[in-house]
Amino acid sequence: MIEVIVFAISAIIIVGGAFGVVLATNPVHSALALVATLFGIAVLFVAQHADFLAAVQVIVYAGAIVVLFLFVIMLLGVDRSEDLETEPLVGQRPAAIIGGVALLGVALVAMILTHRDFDTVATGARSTVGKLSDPAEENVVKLGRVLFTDYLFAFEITSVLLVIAVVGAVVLARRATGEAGSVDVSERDTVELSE
Amino acid sequence: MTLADLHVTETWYLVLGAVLFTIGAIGLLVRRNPLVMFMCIELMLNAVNLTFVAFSRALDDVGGQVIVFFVLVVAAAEVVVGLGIIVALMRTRPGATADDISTMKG
Amino acid sequence: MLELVWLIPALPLAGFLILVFAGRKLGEPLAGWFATLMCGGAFAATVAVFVGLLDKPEEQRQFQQVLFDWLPVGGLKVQLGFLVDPLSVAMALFVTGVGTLIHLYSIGYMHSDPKFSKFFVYLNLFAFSMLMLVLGNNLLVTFLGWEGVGACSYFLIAFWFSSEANATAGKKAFITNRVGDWGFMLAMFLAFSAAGTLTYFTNGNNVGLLDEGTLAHLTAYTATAIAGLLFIGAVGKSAQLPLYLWLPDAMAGPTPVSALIHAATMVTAGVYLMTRVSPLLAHGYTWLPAAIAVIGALTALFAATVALAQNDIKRVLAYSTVSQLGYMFLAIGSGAYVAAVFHMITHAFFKGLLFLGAGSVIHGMHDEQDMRRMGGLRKYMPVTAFTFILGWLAIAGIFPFSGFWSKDEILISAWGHGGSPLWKALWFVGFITALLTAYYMSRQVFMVFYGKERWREETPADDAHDSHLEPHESTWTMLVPLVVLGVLSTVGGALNLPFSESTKFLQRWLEPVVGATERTIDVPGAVQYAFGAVTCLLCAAAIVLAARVYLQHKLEPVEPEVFAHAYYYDETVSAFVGGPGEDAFEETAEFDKNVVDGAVTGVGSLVQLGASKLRLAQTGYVRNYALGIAVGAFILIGLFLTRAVG
Amino acid sequence: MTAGLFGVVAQTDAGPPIATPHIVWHALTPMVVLIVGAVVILGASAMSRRRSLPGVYAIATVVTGFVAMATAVPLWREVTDPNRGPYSAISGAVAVDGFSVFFMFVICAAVVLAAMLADGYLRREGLDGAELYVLILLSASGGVIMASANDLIVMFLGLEILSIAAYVLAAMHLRRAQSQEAGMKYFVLGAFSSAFFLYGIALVYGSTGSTNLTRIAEFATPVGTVPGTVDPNLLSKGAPALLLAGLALLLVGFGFKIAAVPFHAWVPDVYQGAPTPTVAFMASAVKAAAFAGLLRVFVVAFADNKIDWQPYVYALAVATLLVGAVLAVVQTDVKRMLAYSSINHAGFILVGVQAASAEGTSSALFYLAAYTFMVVGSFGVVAVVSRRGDEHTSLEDFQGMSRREPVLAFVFAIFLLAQAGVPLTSGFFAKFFVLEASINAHSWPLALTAMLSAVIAAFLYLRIVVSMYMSESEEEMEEVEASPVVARSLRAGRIRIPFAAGIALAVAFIATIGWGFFPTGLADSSRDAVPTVSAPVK
Amino acid sequence: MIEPSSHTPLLTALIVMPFVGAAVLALLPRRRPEIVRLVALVFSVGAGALSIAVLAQFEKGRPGFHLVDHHSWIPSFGINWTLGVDGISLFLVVLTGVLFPLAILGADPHHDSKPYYAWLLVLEAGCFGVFLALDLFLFFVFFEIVLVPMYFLIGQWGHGDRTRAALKFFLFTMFGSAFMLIALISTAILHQQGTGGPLTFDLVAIATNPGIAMTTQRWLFLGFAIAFAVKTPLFPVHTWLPDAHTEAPTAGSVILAGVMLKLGTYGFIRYGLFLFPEASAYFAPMMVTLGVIGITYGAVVATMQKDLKRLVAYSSIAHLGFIVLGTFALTTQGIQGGVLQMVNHGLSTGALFLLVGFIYERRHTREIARLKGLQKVAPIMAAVFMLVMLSSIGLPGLNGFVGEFLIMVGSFLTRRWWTVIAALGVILAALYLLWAYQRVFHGEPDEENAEFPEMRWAEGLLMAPLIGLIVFLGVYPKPVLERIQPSVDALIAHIEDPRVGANQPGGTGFHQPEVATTSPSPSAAPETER
Repeated sequence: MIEVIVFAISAIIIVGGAFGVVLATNPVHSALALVATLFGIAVLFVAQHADFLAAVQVIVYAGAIVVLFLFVIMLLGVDRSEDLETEPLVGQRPAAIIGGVALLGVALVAMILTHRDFDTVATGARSTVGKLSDPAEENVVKLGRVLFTDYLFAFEITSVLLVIAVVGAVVLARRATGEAGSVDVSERDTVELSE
Repeated sequence: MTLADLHVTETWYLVLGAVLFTIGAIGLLVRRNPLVMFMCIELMLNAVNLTFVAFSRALDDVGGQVIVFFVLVVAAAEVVVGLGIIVALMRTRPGATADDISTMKG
Repeated sequence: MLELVWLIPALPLAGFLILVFAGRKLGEPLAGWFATLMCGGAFAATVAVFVGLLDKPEEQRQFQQVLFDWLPVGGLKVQLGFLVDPLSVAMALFVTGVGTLIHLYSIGYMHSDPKFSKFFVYLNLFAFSMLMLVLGNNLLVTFLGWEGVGACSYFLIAFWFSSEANATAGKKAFITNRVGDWGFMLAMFLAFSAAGTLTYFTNGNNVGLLDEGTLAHLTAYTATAIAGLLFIGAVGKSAQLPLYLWLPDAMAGPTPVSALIHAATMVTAGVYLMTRVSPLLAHGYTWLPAAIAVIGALTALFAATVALAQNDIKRVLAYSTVSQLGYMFLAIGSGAYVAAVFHMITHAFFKGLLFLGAGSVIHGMHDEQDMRRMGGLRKYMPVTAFTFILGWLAIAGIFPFSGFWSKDEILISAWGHGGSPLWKALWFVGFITALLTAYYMSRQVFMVFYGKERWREETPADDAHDSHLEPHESTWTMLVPLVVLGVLSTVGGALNLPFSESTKFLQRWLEPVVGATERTIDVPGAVQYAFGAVTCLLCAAAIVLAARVYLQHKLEPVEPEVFAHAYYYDETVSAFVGGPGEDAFEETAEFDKNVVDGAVTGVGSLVQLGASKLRLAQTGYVRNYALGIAVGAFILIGLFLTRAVG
Repeated sequence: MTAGLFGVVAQTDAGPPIATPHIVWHALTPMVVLIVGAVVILGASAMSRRRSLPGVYAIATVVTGFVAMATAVPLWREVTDPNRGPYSAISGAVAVDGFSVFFMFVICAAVVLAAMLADGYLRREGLDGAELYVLILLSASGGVIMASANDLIVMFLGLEILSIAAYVLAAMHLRRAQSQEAGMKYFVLGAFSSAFFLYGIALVYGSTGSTNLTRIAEFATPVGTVPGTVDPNLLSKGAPALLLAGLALLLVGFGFKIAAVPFHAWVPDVYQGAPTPTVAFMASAVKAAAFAGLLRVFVVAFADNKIDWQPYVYALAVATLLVGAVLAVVQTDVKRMLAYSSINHAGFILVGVQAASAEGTSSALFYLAAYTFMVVGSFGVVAVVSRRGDEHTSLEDFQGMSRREPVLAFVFAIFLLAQAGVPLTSGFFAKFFVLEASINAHSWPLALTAMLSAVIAAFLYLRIVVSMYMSESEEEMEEVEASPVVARSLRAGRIRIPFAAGIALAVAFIATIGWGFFPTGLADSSRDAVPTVSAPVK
Repeated sequence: MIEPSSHTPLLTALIVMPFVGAAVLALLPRRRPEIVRLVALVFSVGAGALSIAVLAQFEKGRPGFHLVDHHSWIPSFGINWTLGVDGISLFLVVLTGVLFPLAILGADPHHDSKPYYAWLLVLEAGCFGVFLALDLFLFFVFFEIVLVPMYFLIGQWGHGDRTRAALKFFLFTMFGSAFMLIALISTAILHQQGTGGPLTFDLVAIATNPGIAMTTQRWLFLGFAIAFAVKTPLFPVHTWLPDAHTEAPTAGSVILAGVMLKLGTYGFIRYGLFLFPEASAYFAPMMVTLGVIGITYGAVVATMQKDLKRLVAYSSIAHLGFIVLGTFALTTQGIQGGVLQMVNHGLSTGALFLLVGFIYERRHTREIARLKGLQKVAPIMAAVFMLVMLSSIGLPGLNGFVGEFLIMVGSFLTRRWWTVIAALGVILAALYLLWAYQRVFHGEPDEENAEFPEMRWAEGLLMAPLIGLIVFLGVYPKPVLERIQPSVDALIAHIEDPRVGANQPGGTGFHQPEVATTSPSPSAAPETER
């Protein structure tokens, strides 16, 4: 009962925020709407016993990524409103909406079919890497255990991803210099990463 | 049927996730500001996160929640690089929209 | 002696090869003498073979000599071999004989021609080919000669190729002949497919097509088909309706060529061939000989009427040749093979003579061929005139010249064929033709050798050219052949005098070959004599008539345009070939370019077009691309879901 | 060592100690070498104040690539040894089998060649710095991860490592607007498709309960063949719709990376705009890695569901073959032509994938290995010819090259003919093996379509050859022959081929021709490299 | 069926020799065209000598493959380097060996001689390979590889619209090969599945024990047939040929007509009749019809051509129609005639193209309308042209006739009415060639042609071997025929073998021969009177 209400409210916030992102003419408004959605999702994480994730969601997404967005918007001064009345690409918008709705449609059909055939949408094997509902352990501990056992390799290689992000940002943010000669490391514009 | 009879099953979350994913996808298709387009991608990734967590609970499996971490990291890395590309782009062509960068075609 | 047969064609071949490489070095007149020598050698060899054959009893007068296997392929075993029998020897004799004379004649006629030696190259090659045709022991060797003489004919007609007309005439001859060859080839295919052999008579392992044993197993249908197809070949080569077209044009060649190839020898190859395969004719349905006879008779009449109105000295002779060849086919159709061969031989004599005489006239008149500009020439070239007159009397069927005997025999055999009234009608056609022949030949003689010297009546404009035109008699090398042929034309009838069996030398000689197929004529001797006499008298009357018209100018000449234009047949065919025919070819070529190749290019353009449309989807807008991905995802999910349970 | 490290962590925690999985280091060495090499180069470039010696980073990258390959050799021996065989490591996240090792070689080879091409290119364009090499190496490590991933999440991460680095690589030439455009397009579309891919993983996870491919395969195996680990009733009814949708979405993600139609639209624009050496890398290593993932997931893990996905891979293959070939016909930019041709090649490899058999997989492996050298060679020539600014890539820029640069023109012609599938080049055998597999799977119409598309594509290759060899008129050619002055002046405008690029082209050339004559070694290797699903965990 | 390798790998040497020559050329300095030419000549003559050696070593009267050279190439796919020669390929090999040196001598590339000769040598190696290969895969490799050198030869040293012609040639042929490759792989795989043995591409192994259903064989045959039809070329896929011929340099035309067109007809025999006997018999009516269409259609279109080379090109279509007719007559005469005619056509059309090349060298035009009266100024060339032309027309005593006659004799046995039409081609051949000859050589030379130089000694020497062979084969073809015969008889026996082929080769209706023809020693078997 409570969960229904929570779900309903969160869903409204999430969807509303999502529409906000898409429909706001000013990118700053879009970013703020995104925050709303992210918060709504965090709430639903909590509702599904993913407390730690909810916290990370708020901190990393709302706290870092959206801030980064806003930072770039300000940096580039692109906070001008976008004219959403016109669509320069003929047919793009109706096609996008039809295509999107169709995509949603097939996704729903898939769920309905699965539900019809199997009485559940989650047909998978249960608790392959660890029981979520095991009361003996904290959620964080469970996550930590799985992260360092079953997903150890994945965890390790995320570091490569981050290195790439750093190098990539460095490369891209560097000013295009003259025809020849390399740019000194000290002169590089760097973008701070909030990790 | 009362509200009390209703149970929030994973299907609800899945449907919500699908809706969110769709909105994100449509957003990317209709918006011209590259930054907003990136936000739409974030919406899609969050929709997937929601789906993972929902499955995680339905399957009683920790794995689904752990995956969300990785998605977060990927999202962060993507945003960094994506914004880097936009910054580089906007420097030479301030105020460019996604439709403006279309010199190569055919 | 018989083993010498290979020498007969080998000598001209050697002559040809030597002249090809050394002809120019030998030069004039040595090359001509050499060629003549080779042809004369062939004649000598033929005589030797003839003597050898005479030595044998009649029933053994057949000898085959195989040089090597030519086309040994599976069941097909074609040898390069010679067949010596009375027929082939008879042919070879007059081919080499007349050939030698014409070689000799050519030495004079081709005097000072820049391509003197080349002419003899061709002549020797022709002699070789003709002898292969005659002596071949199977259809394919005959065909080798058959095509060879065709090619030589082409070379020689187009000998003075600088003039387009000559070149065209040569081409026309070759191609028209090829139409006939088509039939010849099909006949060979059919013979092989039906009997498994192309050889005439059994020889070692090779079964003979014409042997009774083989024939007995052939259906009448097949035999008729083979013979009929061969007849198509004969029609082409012997210039019968409807393929005679090339022969009048072939007069573009040097006159000795006309004499040798287009009168005496090559054109009679068809008659030889039909005689050779007479067993097939006899074995087949009877409508085929009748058809042959009809075509022969019609050709004879047709050509004779056309000859009435020709003014070119050689064209008259050409149509006359066509007409006489028609006679021979009438004989073939009537089953009178001996008569056909007889007429062939006498015709070779007198027509060769007439052509050579005409050549002498042309030579003496400095290449003038129009009879309207001749006249009274007998004073200037007496030998030519005299011999020409002998030939004239022979062809006109005047007793006792050779033509009388042979022509008479043909007419008798048509009359006496019996059966349907058709044969009587054919006889009548032949009879009328005989009268016409006497008439137009007289016309020619009178126009050329008698009357006013019209060549003096030149327009002043031509004075410069004609002032020194003085007809002159030819050199002795040209006259000797004339004389010899004149004699032969006169006495040639002695070969086969109808008085008694013992005087029918030719018939007796050919007995082993055609005896079984020759039709016996049951016309009483008295009737035969009567016919001969009447024909001869009426021919004489025709001559008189001609004299009234062309000598005494008492009567208006009847030379309708339709005759002069040969019933417009040639024009019609030419117009068709040059008009709709060429158009159709052109259309086909256009079809190839536009439709067939166009389809190919079309596919290419289609790909290009598709690409140019498809590339519009590649707009350059990243949002369009993303839409593509989204739609693709939708489609893929949709497709995958079709496999969902239920 | 690692175990000890994690052990320390565990002790400080309240919960029970975490039993970290054994890490089979030697199986990871090639990947680690690539990453370490990248980090070392990055560090060195950051430390050095002065401009480094020319080519030092390129040399370092090449050395790194070779070391990685060298360390892969014993690994190859191990996994192809019938007594030892393939296995999966680190909690089953990594598959150590011939398949992954094969791709290590292919990707490292691409790295080495691309680095050699990049050296001269970067100097010419005034871009010299270490970052490109670092990114190539890191991207390659992502590719290796993808190829050896036995877990969808690992595969996703590998894909992202590979891709994000590639986005940066595409946008690297900052002075070129086209390069930025390429980076932008690549990034937006890449991220978009990644989201689909991820969604697909989520659905597969929900439908099977795991992201581990081994477990997924066990789950997907119909009841009766392998003792089911889950409720047998579930699968007796067939694949759940959500699993199918997930598969479809995975296919979207892979389809994007391998440039399958209709997910191909980025390819021409990116290939045209991106710096040419990085295009060479993308067309070879990135494509190879993406195919590795596709093969591993579909052909291996979902082998028993092949009736579910085969028809749609079939459809993708047909569309890819035809669109790639047809659109290439009307292009005028050589890089764009090669881009479309790479789409066509992707279609060919999809034909091998579609066969869903060991033969199909091995043929795809052969194709990828052979194609790597062909395409690196082709783009290498373009990189050399494109001149300063990377601008001269239109067809006209190649006109008369046979006279100015006979050797380069000949080499390029061979690469092009190899791509067209002319015998006695590796490209022919690549096509042959793929067709063989396809026909063995009774997909005759597909095989025929592939060949017909090859005919259309041949037009494109020949157009370039025409431009190089046959553009001058007859008279011009004779003139040049006759007059040494003209010939000399023509030769004056010669292109300078950088040393390293020359070596790279030579290597690619030798490989292309060599495998064209003697494909046995590579064919056997690709056959040995066919992965199996149930590898024991080590 | 495959005998062990012979002691000397003569056939391998035959292929390797020109290839090595090309490699050597590539290493020579490009500034020395005369050395380049010499080296090219040495290697092509060497290959020619080797081909003569093959002829000398060939054991007369033994069917099957001689001088077999067998090495493993790609063992895992059952692909082998298997070479062998039998009566059917023997003279094509010799023809190739003879024609290449002549083509190299007969025309000057004018520019870039080094790559020109190198490509020619590569082409020679490829042509040898096609004729010698006894492995489906190997065959295909060579069949395809010859495209490349020819493409470059046309495109780089050709005339006029050469680029387009080269492209058309390449794509057209590749289009056909696409079908063949699919069919070829399918054959091997189905053979493997049908017999349960290992995968093999061995021609003899597959042909003698196909293990493939008859209906499937028909489809496979069609796949091969499309490739061969394009290469031959047959109507309606012939349109690449006139373009390629016209724009190709002289040597290219000579080789294209002389050797490369035979790849198609040879393929029909080796990979049509031998590999799929039943299907060949099944499709024989179609193939024969196409052949006959080619004969008449090619001739008609040739007649109206304004370009001398184009005319000869269309005449090739007609001639190759004859070869197809003979091949699919499925009789010993037809096939032997077909094989012989391949050689004949190579000689006569090769010679014709050389002659047209000589004319082009002098006048820089091939347009018939611009040539006139050449016989007057160049009688020797005219005579040579005439002889070659007569061979092409099919005059008895020259080689062309022997082939055509055998073909039609053979085809008449099984395809009577087709042959009747085909024989019309003989008339048409005379028409278009004589007309062309008349326009070019007859008449009075106009100003442009008055200075036309006579044939040079070198050119004459070049033509001499061709002319010698033209005459020799016309007069005494027995040495050739008796080497072809055992192989063809074996082929016929193979077709009639109920285990692999049709019971009756011509048994699809129509006319059965009234007399048995395929047995080695037939007699004039009696025809039953009805």
